[in-house]
Amino acid sequence: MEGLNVPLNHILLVSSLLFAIGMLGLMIRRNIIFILMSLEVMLNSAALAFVAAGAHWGQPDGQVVFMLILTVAAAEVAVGLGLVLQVQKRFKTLDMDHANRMRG
Amino acid sequence: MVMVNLILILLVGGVLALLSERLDENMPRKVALGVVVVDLLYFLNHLLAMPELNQLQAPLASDPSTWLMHFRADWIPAFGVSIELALDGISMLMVLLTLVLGAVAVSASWTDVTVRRGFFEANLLWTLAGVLGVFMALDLFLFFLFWEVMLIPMYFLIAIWGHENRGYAAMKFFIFTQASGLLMLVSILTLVAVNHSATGQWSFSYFALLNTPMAETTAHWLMVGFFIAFVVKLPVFPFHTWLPDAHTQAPTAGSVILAGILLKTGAYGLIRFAVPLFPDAAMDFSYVAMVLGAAGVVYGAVLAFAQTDFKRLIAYSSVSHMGFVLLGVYAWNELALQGAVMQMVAHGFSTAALFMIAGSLQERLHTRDMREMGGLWHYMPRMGAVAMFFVVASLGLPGLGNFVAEFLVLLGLFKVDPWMTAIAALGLITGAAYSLLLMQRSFQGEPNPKLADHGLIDFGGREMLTMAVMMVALIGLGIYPQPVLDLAQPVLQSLLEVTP
Amino acid sequence: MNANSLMALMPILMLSLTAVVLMIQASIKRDQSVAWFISALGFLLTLWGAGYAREFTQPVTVLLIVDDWGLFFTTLIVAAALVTLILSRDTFSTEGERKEEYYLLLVLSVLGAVVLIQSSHMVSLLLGMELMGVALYAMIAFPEKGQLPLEASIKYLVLSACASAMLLYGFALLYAATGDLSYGGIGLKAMLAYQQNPILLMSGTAMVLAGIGFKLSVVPFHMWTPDVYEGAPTPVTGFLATISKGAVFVALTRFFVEGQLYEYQSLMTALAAVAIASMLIGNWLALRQENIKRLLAYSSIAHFGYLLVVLIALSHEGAEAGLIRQAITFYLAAYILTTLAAFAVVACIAGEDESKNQIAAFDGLFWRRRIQASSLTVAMLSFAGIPLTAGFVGKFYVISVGIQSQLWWLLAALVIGSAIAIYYYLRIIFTMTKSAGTAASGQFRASTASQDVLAMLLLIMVLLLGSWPQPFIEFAGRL
Amino acid sequence: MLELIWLIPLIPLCSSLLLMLTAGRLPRLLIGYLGVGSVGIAALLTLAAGIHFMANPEPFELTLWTWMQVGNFAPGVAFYFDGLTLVMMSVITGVGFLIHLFSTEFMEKDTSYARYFAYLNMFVAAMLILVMADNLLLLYLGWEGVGVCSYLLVGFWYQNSANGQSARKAFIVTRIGDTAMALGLFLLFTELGTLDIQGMVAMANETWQVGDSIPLIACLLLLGGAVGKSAQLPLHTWLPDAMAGPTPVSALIHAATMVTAGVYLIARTHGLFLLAPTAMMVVAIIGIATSLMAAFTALMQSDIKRILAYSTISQIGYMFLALGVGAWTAGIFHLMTHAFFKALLFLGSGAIIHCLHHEHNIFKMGGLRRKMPVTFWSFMIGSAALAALPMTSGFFSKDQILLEAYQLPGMGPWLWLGGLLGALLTAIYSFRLVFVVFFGKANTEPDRDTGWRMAVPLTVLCALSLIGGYFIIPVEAVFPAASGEHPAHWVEYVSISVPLIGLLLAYLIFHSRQLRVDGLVGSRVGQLLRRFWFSGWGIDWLYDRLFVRPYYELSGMLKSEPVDVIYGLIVAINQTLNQWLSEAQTGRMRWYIASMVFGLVVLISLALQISPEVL
Repeated sequence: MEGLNVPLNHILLVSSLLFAIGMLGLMIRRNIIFILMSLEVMLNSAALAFVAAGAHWGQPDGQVVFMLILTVAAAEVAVGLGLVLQVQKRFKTLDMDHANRMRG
Repeated sequence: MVMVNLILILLVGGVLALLSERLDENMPRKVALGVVVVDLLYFLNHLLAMPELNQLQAPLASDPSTWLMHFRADWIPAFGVSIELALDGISMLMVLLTLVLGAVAVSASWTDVTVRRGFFEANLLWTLAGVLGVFMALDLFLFFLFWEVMLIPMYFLIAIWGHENRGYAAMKFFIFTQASGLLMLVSILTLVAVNHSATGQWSFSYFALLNTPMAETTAHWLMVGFFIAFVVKLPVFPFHTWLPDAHTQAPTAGSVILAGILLKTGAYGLIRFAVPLFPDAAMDFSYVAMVLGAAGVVYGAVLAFAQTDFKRLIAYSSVSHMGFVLLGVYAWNELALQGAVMQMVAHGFSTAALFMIAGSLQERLHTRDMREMGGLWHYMPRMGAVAMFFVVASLGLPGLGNFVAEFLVLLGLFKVDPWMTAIAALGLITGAAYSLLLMQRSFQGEPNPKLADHGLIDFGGREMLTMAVMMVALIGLGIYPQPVLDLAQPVLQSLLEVTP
Repeated sequence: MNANSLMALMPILMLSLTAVVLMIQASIKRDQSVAWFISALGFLLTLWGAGYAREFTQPVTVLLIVDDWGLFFTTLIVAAALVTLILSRDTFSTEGERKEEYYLLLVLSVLGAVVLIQSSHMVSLLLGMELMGVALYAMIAFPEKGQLPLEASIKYLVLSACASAMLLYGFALLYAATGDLSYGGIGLKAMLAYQQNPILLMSGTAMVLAGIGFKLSVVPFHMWTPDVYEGAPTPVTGFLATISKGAVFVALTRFFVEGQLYEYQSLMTALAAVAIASMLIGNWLALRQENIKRLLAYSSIAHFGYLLVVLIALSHEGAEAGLIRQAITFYLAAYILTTLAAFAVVACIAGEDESKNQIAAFDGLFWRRRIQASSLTVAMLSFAGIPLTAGFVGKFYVISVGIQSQLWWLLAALVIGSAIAIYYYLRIIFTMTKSAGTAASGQFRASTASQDVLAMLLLIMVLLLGSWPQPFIEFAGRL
Repeated sequence: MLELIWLIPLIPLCSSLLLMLTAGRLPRLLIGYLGVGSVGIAALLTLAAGIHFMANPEPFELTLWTWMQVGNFAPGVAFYFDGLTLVMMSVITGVGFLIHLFSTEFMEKDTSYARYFAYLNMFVAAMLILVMADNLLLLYLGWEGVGVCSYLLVGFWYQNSANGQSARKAFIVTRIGDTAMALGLFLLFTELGTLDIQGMVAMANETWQVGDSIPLIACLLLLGGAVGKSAQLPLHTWLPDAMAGPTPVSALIHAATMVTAGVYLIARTHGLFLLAPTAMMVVAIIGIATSLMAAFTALMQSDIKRILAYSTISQIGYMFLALGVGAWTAGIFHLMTHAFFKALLFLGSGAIIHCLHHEHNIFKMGGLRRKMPVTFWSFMIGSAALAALPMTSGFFSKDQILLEAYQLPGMGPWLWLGGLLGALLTAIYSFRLVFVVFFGKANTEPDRDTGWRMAVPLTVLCALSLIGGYFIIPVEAVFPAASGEHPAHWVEYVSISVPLIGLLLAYLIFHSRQLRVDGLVGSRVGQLLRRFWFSGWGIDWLYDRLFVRPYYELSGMLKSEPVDVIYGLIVAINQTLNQWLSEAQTGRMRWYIASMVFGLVVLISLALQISPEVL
């Protein structure tokens, strides 16, 4: 572990940047595929933070949670992509700004 | 148990009335009248059997057994909530008033309700049950419950059988009273919490909560919570604006109950709770309350004068008259309080009768606009004469109950604040102005030939009998109010001892 | 892990078993009514399991805690699931293929909720929440036609995933600060961590709260609520409003209490801001809403605002933890019951016809469908907090707790919010009582006997809980 | 015997109630018998009581029951019977009976015959209660009762809105005074602890010194009631309008009895007024001012009943003058004689109006002397008494007032001069009326002369007007004795001669037309004055601008309920917020995420407000 002795704060900084990028992506992208990708970025930023924190405390829990997050993300995206198919079929577009029939 | 039965009879009676519609369309009103009368007789029967009535003693806050009746059963012990009902002179008066006016209300709606009669009468009876509960409950939780729940059937009465703008009126009525009720709920719960921290006991009982020690600021805020709830119901300027709408839009029976009884729950609440629970705070506040009362007296009268709608005029007159009640309560001496109690009873009759007349006119003319009336005396002399009686009653003619009430209030108030009395006394003049205007625009003046086409039918036996009951009551109160005063006296005396 | 622990997990096991049986059944012969019966049986078994598990209350590993409180909510939620099941049967019988998968999703989602309720660790929280959520996405999008369910589902998915990311990141920060992931562990180490690096701890907690706040749809994480409520099939909306939110709130309470979050004044300020905003904005949004499902969505925002008051009350020294726990129990139970009653009627009357979700479509219901209308009326009164209904006792608790902890600002918002709320609840009642004299104006779907019985049952329970709460209060006090 | 005086108001009351309850279903004859008979019996009983009292002139008290008892406030329904009460009761029942009799003919064609008598009997009952009351509260009951009856009777012909207008004006204007009086009652009770008149006066004399301010305020408040009821400045404006009622009503209520209630009130509470000399001075000044104002106005009127109305106001002004200068007996004496001759005049005018198809304008009459002899002589005698020509009843009473006024130290002679001017004007306008109506050429033909039911009351009242001045009213025990001094003889001569001068002037101007006043009247100043006086010194106009219209405007302004604006604002705020927030629900996912991000930022930044005490 000696070679990889990066301070916790640095990794947290990176992961928070990733998180922010993901969030920004959610806010500015209209295509549902990109939105799902941004979600992946956010979830993975959290996973990164867990790994770093786990390393900081010298516990395996960080890695365990990392694995968990991967599966959760996969599940989310799986359902998400299923929905994307339907969206394409019923809305004839992947632009989420057009999916605003319900409002007010 | 008598008190519980009183409420139960009405509740069950409501269900019966609802069901009886299936037998016959006209059945519900008969059932309703029967139920109210039975309830009244049941109550009277028990009262007459009570030896205490001849020797009234002051009901002590510390000892429920000094009250005329007292009932207590556990309900939600976890909160210290019990079903605690008690009756003293004032509540007894109010219960009697409620039942008598309840019968009047049923009579008033004998013919003018044509749809869903069963549900109508049921709501009427349930409202009465709620009001009885308010007048008898001495557990604050229970009181609050009745206070809120009685509004629901009343809401239905207005919203379903009301006139053209009923939705708005019903909503306004409900929101005003509920919103103010929430403040009272917060006050009640805070009071209970304060009492808990002082005694370590959870209790909502009136007897336990009296004399709760608390900081001056706390008492002030709590008192205001109660005060607002009660004055909204009373109603007092500037919280009165729901009243003209609700009274105008309600069906006749609804107006009768609203004006005759429901408003009195506010006054009752002030006398029973708002002042005795926070005597010092209430006394500090009395000047503000009296200013509001006097303002209400004058403001209500001025607005009544401006109205062209028959019922709206009466509604504003209620605002004016209830101002006297507020003055009476916060002048807080025996004379003024007796006046306030008397006003509650007398106004109940006079306004109920006027609303019934208004309802009869609406039924016959299909309008409440006085500009389309005029000269009705010519077509309906009996109704005219009756209207004249209640109009002069409402303007405070000596010899009728309302005069005794207003005179006592003002007399008591004079000791406290002569200038306020002078302002409130303006209500006597302005009261005459709008009352007589009402008479002038509807029953006097040139007979409107268009009206002849309506085939106007004068008051018949049922209506005259109903009216006669109220006339006799008002005259009785006017020339020999002593029975009422005697009933209230011990109660007021023990209340007066609460304050410094 | 021993036999006792397995007994304690009985509800979870029963649900899992049901799910497995459903899958097997689907692979053998697709049949909707069989699936329905299996699910119903499964839920009943779970109910039994929840009772059975009461003998074995204990923490099961670090992940789950089985206690009376959790078991009570398990029972409540499974019962609610049963109601959803009954409502779903009528709704989905018109759907095309593969409708039995819906029941599988339902069972899985309930399983997620139960795990959530019993979670005592970040991992079980995440698992429960995701299991519940992912199944819900599919349930929302279940109808094969129409754009609304799909739109609702995709919105819910994306936003919910975003919230999950916030939650996860928050836990990552907490983990970084404390080195622990169980609630209790975080609670024990947080104070020390706070003194070393408050920024890490506080921003972590705030992010967790934001993630949970999304699921509870409190302001400003509320925006998805009306759209999802409207778009989802009505039984699913009911599920979302009761089971999902209820379970998340229970989890929040556990995290809040075990993690001792009430010790941090700044967090309480943040939470109070959220509560006040929810109480006011939720009610304002509902004020003139024409769609009853959206209206119920907005009203739920306000209700979770009220519930937050109870949590915040913990921060005060004079607060009685027992009373607060009772208050949460009661309020949640009352809320779930009332919401079920409301959605039962909406599902029955409006069905999946979008236009019938308008309040105006309820015109004259009072005279045509007495039982359904009465049930909806009582539900509205209960939401509005009128005495004799469960909602009143709930509000009574909230106000009492607020007073004890002297949360005057929150109480003021509560009073104002409730006053506003009266208007829109009453408007529904008023609409139903219109057209008293005229013949049938709106065509209402015929209600089946089971729907009537259900409506009646819920009506009676709401009234009973409001008028004779003593047994339940005693029961809740022992939890 | 005196134990039965409660029957006296009760009998008319019962008759009234009976008439009301039967609602006109009785035969007309029976209605007449009931209406007239009940008052007749009351009159007989009064007579009997009077005889009894004369034999043993001791005040008599009778308590029927305690009206209400609240603490030490325990007014009874109780009567007090002394000389003053007797005089008032005699006038009420006696003159009342005659007027009732007269009414049976006057109203015989009216469809609401029963209603008329019901009201009229009710009035008599209320008026009797007023004068018999032992305490101020019961007096107030009678006081308001007569007010309502007056309202009902003025507006008797309700189908004409103008009548209703007049009736309301009458009630409301007097109500203003009544309210002041009620305040006076409050003050007296609060200070003295009783409203029992005798006890109160006694207590007042123990408690207060002459000239104290509280009795002054109390007296002024009571005076407020008195000026309202008795139509004195500044609350006199209702009386001329009240002439809208049937003429016998004007005779009974607005001439003989009710309007003198104010005089009675002050006389009854004179013990109090004696403690407040300033108040008495105010009474005197109001009296003389009203008297002159009304006299000038009467001079210009052309409506026969309005002339009489203003004359009534003027005469009551004399009574107030008498009270103000402490000539209590003279005041009451004038009250009685005035009741006789003014009732006579009103009934006479009623007869004219009845026979001339409801014609009120005197200039459309004329030459009625021959066609209506009974009426003519009634008017002659009545006018003579009104003008206080020597040997008539009016002469004795008015002369006494003037003389006592003269003797008042200080202002006395000035008051006396004013009174003289009034007397001069009285003579001019009353004989102007006689000359215009009964002499000259006939403008309208009466279709009949009066029947016996009209003639008998007129005749009896003629006799009373003539000989009434020789009556001695038994009030010496009630009031403090007069000084008994007599002023210089010239004062008396002047007092006697002034009415005669007035008569002469009236003759010259209105009959023989030897004195031409056209030029004077035609001049600009003359025209102005004429209009000014005709309109009653513009007081109605002034009140209309000062009170009535502003009140209408105020109520019109408030009609839309300004308080609701506040609630409307609250509603509007909520609606606006609802609208803004609803618009924020755009349905766009990206926007929703932005909101969540915003929430996250807010939460974090709030959470980072780290409190130092934890660290």
